[in-house]
Amino acid sequence: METLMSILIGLFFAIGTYLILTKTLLRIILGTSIISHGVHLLILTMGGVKAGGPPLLGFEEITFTDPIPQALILTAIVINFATTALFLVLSYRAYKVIGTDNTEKMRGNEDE
Amino acid sequence: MNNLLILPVVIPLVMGLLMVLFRKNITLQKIVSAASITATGAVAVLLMIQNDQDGIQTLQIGGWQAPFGITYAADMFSSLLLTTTSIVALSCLLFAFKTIGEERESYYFYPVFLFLITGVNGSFLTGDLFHLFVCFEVMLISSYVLLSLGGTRKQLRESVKYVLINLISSFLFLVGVAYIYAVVGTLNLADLSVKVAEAGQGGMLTAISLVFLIVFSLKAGLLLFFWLPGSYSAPPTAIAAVFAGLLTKVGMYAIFRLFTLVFYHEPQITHLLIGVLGAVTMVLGAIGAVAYGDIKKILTYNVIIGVGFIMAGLASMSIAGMTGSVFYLIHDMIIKALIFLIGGTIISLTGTSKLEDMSGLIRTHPYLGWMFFTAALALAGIPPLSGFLGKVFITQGTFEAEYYWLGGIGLLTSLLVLYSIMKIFMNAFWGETYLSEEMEKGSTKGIMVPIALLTGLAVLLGVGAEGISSYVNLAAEGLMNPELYIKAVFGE
Amino acid sequence: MIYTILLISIFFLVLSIIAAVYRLIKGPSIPDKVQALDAIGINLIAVVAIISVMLRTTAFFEVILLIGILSFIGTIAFARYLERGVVIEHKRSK
Amino acid sequence: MSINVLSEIVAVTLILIGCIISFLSAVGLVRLPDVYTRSHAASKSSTLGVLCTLLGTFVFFIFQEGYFSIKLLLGIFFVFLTAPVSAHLICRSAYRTDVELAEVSARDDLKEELKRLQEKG
Amino acid sequence: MVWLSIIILVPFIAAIIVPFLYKVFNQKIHIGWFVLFIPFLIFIYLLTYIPSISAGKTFTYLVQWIPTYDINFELYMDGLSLVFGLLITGIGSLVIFYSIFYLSKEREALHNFYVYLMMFMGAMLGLVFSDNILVIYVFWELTSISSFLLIAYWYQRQRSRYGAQKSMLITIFGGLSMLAGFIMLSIITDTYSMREIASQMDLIHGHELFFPLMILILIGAFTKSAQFPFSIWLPDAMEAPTPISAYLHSATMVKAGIYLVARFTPVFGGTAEWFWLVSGIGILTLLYGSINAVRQTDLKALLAYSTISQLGLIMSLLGIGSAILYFGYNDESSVYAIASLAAVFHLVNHSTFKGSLFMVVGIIDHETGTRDIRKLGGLLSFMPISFTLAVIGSFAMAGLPPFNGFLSKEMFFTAVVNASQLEIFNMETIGVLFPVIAWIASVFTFVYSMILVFKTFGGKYKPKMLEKPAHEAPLGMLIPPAILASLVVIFFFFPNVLANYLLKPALASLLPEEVTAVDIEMKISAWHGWNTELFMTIGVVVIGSILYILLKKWIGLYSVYPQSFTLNRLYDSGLAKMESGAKTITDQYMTGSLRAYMIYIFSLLIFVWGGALLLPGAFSIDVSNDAPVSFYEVGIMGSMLAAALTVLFAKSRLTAIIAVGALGYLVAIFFVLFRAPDLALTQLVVETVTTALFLLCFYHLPKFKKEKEKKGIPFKPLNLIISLGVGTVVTLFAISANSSRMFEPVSSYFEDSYELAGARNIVNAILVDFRGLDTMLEIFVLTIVGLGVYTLIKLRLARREKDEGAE
Amino acid sequence: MKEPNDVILRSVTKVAVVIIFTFSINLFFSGHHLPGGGFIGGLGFAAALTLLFLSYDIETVRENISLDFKKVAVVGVLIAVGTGLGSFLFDAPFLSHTFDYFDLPIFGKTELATAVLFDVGVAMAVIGTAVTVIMTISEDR
Repeated sequence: METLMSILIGLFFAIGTYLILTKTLLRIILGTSIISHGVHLLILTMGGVKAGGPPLLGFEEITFTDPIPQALILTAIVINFATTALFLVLSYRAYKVIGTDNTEKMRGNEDE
Repeated sequence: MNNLLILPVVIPLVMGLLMVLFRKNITLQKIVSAASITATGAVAVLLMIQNDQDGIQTLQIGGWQAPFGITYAADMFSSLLLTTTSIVALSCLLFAFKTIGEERESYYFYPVFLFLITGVNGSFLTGDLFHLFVCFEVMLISSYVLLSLGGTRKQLRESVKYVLINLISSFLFLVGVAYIYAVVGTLNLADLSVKVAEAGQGGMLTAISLVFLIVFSLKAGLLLFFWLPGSYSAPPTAIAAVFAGLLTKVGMYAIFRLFTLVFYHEPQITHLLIGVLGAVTMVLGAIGAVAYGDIKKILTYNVIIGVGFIMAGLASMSIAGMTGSVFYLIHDMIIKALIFLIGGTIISLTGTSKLEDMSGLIRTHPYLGWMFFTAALALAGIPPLSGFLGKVFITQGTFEAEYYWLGGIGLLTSLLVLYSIMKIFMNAFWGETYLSEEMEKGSTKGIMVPIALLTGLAVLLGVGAEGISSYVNLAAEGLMNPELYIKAVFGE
Repeated sequence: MIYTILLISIFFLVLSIIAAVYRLIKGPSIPDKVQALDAIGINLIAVVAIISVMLRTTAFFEVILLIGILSFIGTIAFARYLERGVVIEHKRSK
Repeated sequence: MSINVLSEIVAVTLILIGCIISFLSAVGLVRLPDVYTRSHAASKSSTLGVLCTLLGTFVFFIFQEGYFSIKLLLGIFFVFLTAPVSAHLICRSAYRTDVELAEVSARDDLKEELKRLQEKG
Repeated sequence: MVWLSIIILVPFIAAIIVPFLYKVFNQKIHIGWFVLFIPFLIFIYLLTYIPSISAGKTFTYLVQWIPTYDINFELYMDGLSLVFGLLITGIGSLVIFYSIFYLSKEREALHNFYVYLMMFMGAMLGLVFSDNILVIYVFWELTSISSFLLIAYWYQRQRSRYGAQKSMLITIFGGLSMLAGFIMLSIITDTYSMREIASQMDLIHGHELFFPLMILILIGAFTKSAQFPFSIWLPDAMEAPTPISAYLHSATMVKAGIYLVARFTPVFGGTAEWFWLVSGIGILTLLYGSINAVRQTDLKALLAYSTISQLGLIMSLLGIGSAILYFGYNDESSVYAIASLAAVFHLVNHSTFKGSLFMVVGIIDHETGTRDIRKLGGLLSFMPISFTLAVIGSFAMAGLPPFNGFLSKEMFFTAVVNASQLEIFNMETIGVLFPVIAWIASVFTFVYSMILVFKTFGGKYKPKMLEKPAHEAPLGMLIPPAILASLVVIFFFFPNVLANYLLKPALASLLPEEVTAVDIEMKISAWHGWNTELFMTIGVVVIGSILYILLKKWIGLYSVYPQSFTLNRLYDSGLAKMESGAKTITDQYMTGSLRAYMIYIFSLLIFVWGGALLLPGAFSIDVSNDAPVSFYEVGIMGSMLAAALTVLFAKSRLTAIIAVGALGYLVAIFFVLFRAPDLALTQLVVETVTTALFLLCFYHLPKFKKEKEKKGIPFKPLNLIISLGVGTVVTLFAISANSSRMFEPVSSYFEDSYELAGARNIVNAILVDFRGLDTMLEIFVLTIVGLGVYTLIKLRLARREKDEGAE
Repeated sequence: MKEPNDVILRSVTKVAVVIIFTFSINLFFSGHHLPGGGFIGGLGFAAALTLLFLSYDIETVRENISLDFKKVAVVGVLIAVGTGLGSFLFDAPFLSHTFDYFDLPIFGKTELATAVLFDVGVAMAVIGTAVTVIMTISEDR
């Protein structure tokens, strides 16, 4: 499972990277969001999967899946969400002000 | 247990939040923000004294023993950086009082500024890899907000790049965390150090250390500095100065922490790579610094050079190199903020950042001019100013490690630094005076205080280096002896 | 035996999800895709339910309810957007 | 046959039936010609499928674990409540965005009605 | 001995006080008068040391600066430093006296001038009296900086700034190189103390770094002393006010390099490398300077080149003298000591005659408004005193009796002749070049000395070309050069007084004790018989006079050498090329294009991470511990991949968003599969809210560019390679990390969370308790984002920016 | 074209919102022992508000709930930090939580933990931020 997941995650990274390398801001944001999924799954996978029941006490389970990665991912998800929100708004403000969503036209070499 | 450790994080955090609630009262915000940064500085000094007397201070947050909870640990290195951070932040804040403008003030400039400091302080203090990520994020998010605060074209344009690049680096950070957790199964830095030492830093662990190296390089601007010139020239001066003074330093701190505490077993791979990256950074930075006749560009490329040079000290992995790096790091924080403040002032006076369009300011602004001159010399490491000892010891370190090329590049770039910065001085301050004081676009009213404060410090740090030398020594020893840190974190 | 049946069930569900994903990719119209998303959501509810049974744990019941809620909200948001171009409206009198 | 085994069989059967219904609806989702017809498949039958599955799960846990889950019931209720609304909204938005009806459709009543209204107003 | 530290400190204190004095007194009195006291008193004070120093004593005094690192003002006075100290303060006093008349108190920014000057004087004193090499470096750079400021004293002039920048770049470059050498020395010897370093000579000689560090230190000395090819800064430094040229750029600062070489002679001397470098470069510089001086039309430039040449002379003498260290002391070798003696002697002589010459040139400049030889002429009748002074200075420079220059010149000839007979360091083969070159250089020296005197004072008076009518200078301006000129004469007649009291003690610092302990032939005498040296001198005078008379015939030869190959051009074009090249390089990669930056980042990532995987033991694959895989999981994975690919290939942004939403839901299912209910919940909510946000922002965002044309994402092979690369590295890393789990995770501790934290949900317990601080800062991040979004949308300075632009 | 009305949506929303609110509160409180907690509870709450925004319009909702959500977020974080600062009083390390069991009249044996207070802060911060973001964006034209 872990190996398979690793490959899946790698594919996510590849797809995300490809999107990031395009010029359109929206695609870039989508790319980051795919990579973020990859990252979260990676943390989870690296914590070892399916080693036991959910990390909730009080059920009959004796062994539990490693809870730390889950806690980490939770934090990471929230932070990514926050950053994405900001990035999204930033992009649309940038689009409104600069008048393009093409990052190649946001070089800024021309002096203002 | 020492609850003092959390204060540098909590004071600006709480005060900043309270200031959000009192949005309209700007005077109050000014007072509170200055007071809280001063308080943070006081705590940091207190920590330094405690470090001096009782060694490394730790706080197990929530009372959970390491490695289970989050540990805050302040060794001398951290405490020194904390103190410097407060000074730099205070100066930039004082500068901002006069220059930042009412709109930005009423749109949460001061709170977000404090939040930035929260993140920076947290990063310096934490002893937990993942918490470092969180603190980074606090810092980064605040920097995104500060960078885009005002939403001018240039700011937005550069913010987009800055945010994306940092977003990627955050992802990569998490990737690194995932890998290291898989292999070692812990996040506490001290625990990592113990376990890495126990397992022997084999190929996999070294490889993971390189993962982190890339991540932090991105933040520190070590070779991956492409985002830096743009984003440091976009925001208002006070913000750019605080960025220049603090942001890359946090990344550097992380590299130092990680490669002295955890991954120090294979210096011929990791540290050599750091040295190579540092050398390339210095060279590219120096090339960039001499290339342009634009104040902002010259200054930002100088930031990059500083990064490479400090890393050279780490690459040497010797006590002299560490001492030098600590000295230089402190110096760099102060001096970078200083030259950005003065550079910004020049730009606001003349209304342009092009060197060819300015001339002869020294007649109307002699104090500013001489302070810039002092800063310029300090920046280039001319004795007896603040950069000198750092330069000497870093060079000594690299020579001791027999990386002569590295030390040589460091010295040569410092010449180019001097060349580039003197270009500003000679063009902006010398020459015929065209602008009379009435024709100037801005004024220096009230902003000389922070500039003078930092300049004084730059001189003091050089001439009175003895005053902090014992602290710096302690910091360098701490960096070279990871077991001290480990012992402190795990208690007796 | 029970486990086998559950596996068969989940097999069907996965097939439906794949079908929905097909629809999501194929389209042809945007509402089709939204519908497919909705269908994926609904199917996921069933998947979670079966996994709960398989693992004999009640830990995921919250997830079941939440998927229901959120896929509803999501669908409405999409529908709104498609219809009006705006997700959240200002007062219409203005 | 104890109540335990019986309930288990009932539960699992319900689940299986639910899943098959879902599958059938998915077949509909793939095969039907336009968005309006597909919405029937997607909303009606898959709702039913989910309901069966959830009910099965509910039964399973009541008897096997003695766990009476309000959340499951609430979930069933919620899906029941909202699925038609979402389907309705999707179809409406589809119509409003001028998604073509399939050629096999008998006729478009709403169009005529709207045209009439427009002429009036 | 505490006074020794005070005399160094006093100038610095004065530098701080001067601006205040200026404010108070400038209306009434030239503040130079105040400043004058300082060097004068120090000079007197230093004179009192002569008896004890000449008795062979040395003095030390320790002032702590940074004792932690052994960087202290370890003051040390011996003969060498005393000679320099006297020069610095003596000439300093005269120069300040001169400057009082030279610089008008009404027009000039005197406070700047004297601040720089005091700074320089303090630094110079510190330099010669320090024993700690790092402190030497500190003062060394301070002299460079103050020289920079003094050269650009008239900062409005472009030429001044140019000269200042040039001198700064070159001297600081040398300083840095010297620092590198010093650091190597300190690593080898583990001390910063000059004397301790000298005592570990053998260690240094045997070290592999010996040669590089010697070169590095020599570069420092050569740049400061304007040795070839670093000499180019000195002529441009003549933009400084003339007192400064007299003081810094002929008498003191440029001699710092000489001082350094002298100081290091005991350390490096006696090796072939040192001998050849010092004497070779020195004699080359001598030739270069003297040849170039002849063609100059600016009097100060002429003097500058002459200074270069004279410095080369002293340098070569030091080099030759160092040979003695090879032999150790014996009767035969002691004859080479004469070279060292000549070096120190000429050092003093040069300061006297060159100082007076500069001052005379300053007078000419001051009184006629020009120093262009072509415009000058016939001043003899207007300025007889100046003429006398010029004659004394020039003839001393040319090496004619009865002036001190003759003595040292003769000794120089002796030294080179002796050197050509050396049988070490391959001197037996090419040593003969030494006297030849020396002789040629002397001829040129003679020629330019004559030019200096007779082209300006002789010939026809051309009043139309002068800015103001020539007349004799005020008395105050004549006194300092007169004093120097009288010294020139006095030294000729009583050389041995000087030799006994000053030169020999100074030699003691250069040469081994045995040499100076015995009273060897160190008598300097004007008449030493009809020997080679005297014939050489006569030859110089004869040939020189002929050349001077025929000057017009052969001066054209200079233009044969192409201008574009001169060192100055090299420097200028080098600097310009550096700037433009740097710009080209930087513009090449700093394109401002986000895509380019991302490509750099990802490329480096692939490179480093990929390289890391190649490390031994890094990559491993081990699937034995993997959890089992079910078919339905594979099915969901497939769906996820399909959804992700849909995002990639989506032609419309809505499709992309929907696919992202689907992907998010499927990821949530994976969280369920991996037993992470909390995560699944969070993922679901966050996904939905994110989708809602996307939709909200769509109102403001443009559609995909190609949406109308119904084309998908543009395909770029580079992008594909990079993205596949990133994916591959991440995967391989993940696989090997998974295969090399070394430790049990620490998480088993948390299984007691109910007892520890009263929570059954371990994840929640970790979030709010064990790692509560993470969560605290995480919601803090959220809040900042809330504020950030708010400010981004509400605060729009861009609009105003546009308005302002429109106005 | 005639404006579409939202009668169906609105009537369902009323019911749904109640369910979501209840569920969120449940998630919030069960978080200590079951999946859920402050963050999810808060976001659920925010989701319910979003639903309201979706089916009505901004002004209507704002008339009924006139809170400055930025301040809600800020106060939330302050509460969370406050629970941490409380430990200063007891000379315990920052953010030390404590819990105990009490017999309350109605609820029976109840666990009271400072962690719950922390969670309240989390929830408030989340709600505040989410709603602020959503509202600010939608107010922007």
